[in-house]
Amino acid sequence: MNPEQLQQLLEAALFAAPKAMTAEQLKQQLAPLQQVSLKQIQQQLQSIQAFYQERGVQLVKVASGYRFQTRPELGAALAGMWEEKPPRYSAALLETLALIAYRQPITRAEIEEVRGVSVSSQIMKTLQEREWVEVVGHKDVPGRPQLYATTPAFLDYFNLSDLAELPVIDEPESITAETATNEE
Amino acid sequence: MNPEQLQQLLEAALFAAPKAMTAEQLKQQLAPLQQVSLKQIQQQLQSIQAFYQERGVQLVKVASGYRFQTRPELGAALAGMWEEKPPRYSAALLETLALIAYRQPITRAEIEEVRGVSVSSQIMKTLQEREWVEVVGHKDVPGRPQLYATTPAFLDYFNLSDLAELPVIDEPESITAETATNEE
Amino acid sequence: MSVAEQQSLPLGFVRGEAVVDKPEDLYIPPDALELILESFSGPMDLLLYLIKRQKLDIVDLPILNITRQYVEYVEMMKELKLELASDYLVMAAILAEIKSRMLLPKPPQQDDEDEEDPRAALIRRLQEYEAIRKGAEWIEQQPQTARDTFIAEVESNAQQHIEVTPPAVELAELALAFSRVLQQLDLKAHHHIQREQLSTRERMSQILQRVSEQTHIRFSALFSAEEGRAGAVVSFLAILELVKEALIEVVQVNPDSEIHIRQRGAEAR
Repeated sequence: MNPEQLQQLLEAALFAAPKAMTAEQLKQQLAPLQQVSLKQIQQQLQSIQAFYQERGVQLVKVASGYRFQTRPELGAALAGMWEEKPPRYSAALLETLALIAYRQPITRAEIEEVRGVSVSSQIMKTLQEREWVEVVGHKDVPGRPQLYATTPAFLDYFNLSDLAELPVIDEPESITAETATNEE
Repeated sequence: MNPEQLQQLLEAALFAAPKAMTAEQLKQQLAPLQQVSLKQIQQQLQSIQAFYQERGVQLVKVASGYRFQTRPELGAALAGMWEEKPPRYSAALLETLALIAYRQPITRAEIEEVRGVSVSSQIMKTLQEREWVEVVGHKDVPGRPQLYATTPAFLDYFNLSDLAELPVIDEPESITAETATNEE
Repeated sequence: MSVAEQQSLPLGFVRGEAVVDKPEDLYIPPDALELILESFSGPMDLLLYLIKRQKLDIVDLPILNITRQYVEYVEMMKELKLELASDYLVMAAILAEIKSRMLLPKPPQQDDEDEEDPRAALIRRLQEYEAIRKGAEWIEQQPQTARDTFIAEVESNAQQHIEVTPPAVELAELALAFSRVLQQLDLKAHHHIQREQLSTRERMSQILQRVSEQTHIRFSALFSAEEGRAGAVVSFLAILELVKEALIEVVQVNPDSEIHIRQRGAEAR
């Protein structure tokens, strides 16, 4: 299999796949790739990424693998193709999600402590139904409350490949005299 | 909107659309194309077609419009992505197969009598499709029911040279005594 | 980062969008309160807004003013019977507690380190909350699936090539299945499986198979020399068993002619 054929097959597979695929999965599931090294596959994936850089679709790497998707800046123009409007999420939901993402594993009580407000069951239900958040265990304190963490599906949805891509937000200085007066 | 932007948007739309789209539908559903002539759209669609000529996916025109699809010759190589790990056979199927193996030739009614439940047609179909079981004749009773037996393929699969190699199943003592005199 | 942030501090998110229209002073028309409160995600959000709005140094928090403002909000909420009120009341209580502790003369302390500024805990909470709110804003601005990016869906003819791998079965599983069947049985008689019987039953299947294909088979063709005496016995037992079960017929046209066997009722079809 020459590099051109390899690239053709990988490209077709990534376009046709019903979900994101890692290099390992591609090697495993495509019979002709059995003899191809993982390194060669990764090299071709990078070539494909470069090839599509300026196209209407791009090859991106998210948490669960590589997938082809449309350029983010075309989102608004493409929205007309679907009757349903994309979901919008409330500030309360996003703050809860951010807390779980940054402070995982975390209990509901701990979320409430930071947000100063009781966490609605609806929000936790939505986060779990979307499969962005899951229960990963129980905290060893009285009542053994559930511990929540984010899932790869969360990263995929927000186009992240790793939790480490979340920016550092701990800025202890942010509410001091200087910054407070500099605001506005 | 310059030709490059137009091509980008059309390409993104065709990749994102769940079904084939005509040039008219594209013009209608993509707000930024309102000012673009159908002819310009068609020209760009042709450019896209040419661009993807040698790629892993191609833009083809089918009855209901344009759509991207993987190169036809890659179909066999891609099939592995949809192949699922085979499920396990049900206890009902295994028991039916065991009865046919140990008690052949046997009718469906006889299998049902022993198992105390009706044998689903699906099970008999699966066993015959797998070529482990075949109809070897008809019993001369009203209705002339089919008689089932195992095949040489069945023996091959289980690495048996003949049925006598099937494991001997220990019977409860009550009946062993009765048949003991017949033993070798 | 966002445009809204550069212009002025957003009041909060409404449906994910920063709201810049914030009340100019503490007076909020009662009919607008519900809408404005909806744009705060909770008491921490409101408190942070009040602090930022007054360009206050949180370290030198004028708790009295903030508390007064806060309590006014809470009063309005109570009037409007807003269900949100309870969480805000908790915050008002915290503020009031801090205020009272600040006003009271400090009891003489043996160890100064034990006495924490009552505002410090609140400041820490506000800082942590603000950090998380930044995180939430950042996440919200990431390209979202089905809003900003759409996953490519491409047709493929691969489905036509899918080969279904049938499940694997172990011989032991089969034997186990049979012993299960036997256990289910009302154990009365003659269910014993012997090697000899099995060979006979296999031969029965083979003979049936042959007669179904050929209709008539010469009796002698059912025996083969290579199998020896044991083989002949098995074949003979199988034929007898098949005759007994009325599955085949043995026919002989006249006493000298070759014996044939045929499927029972074959002529009926």
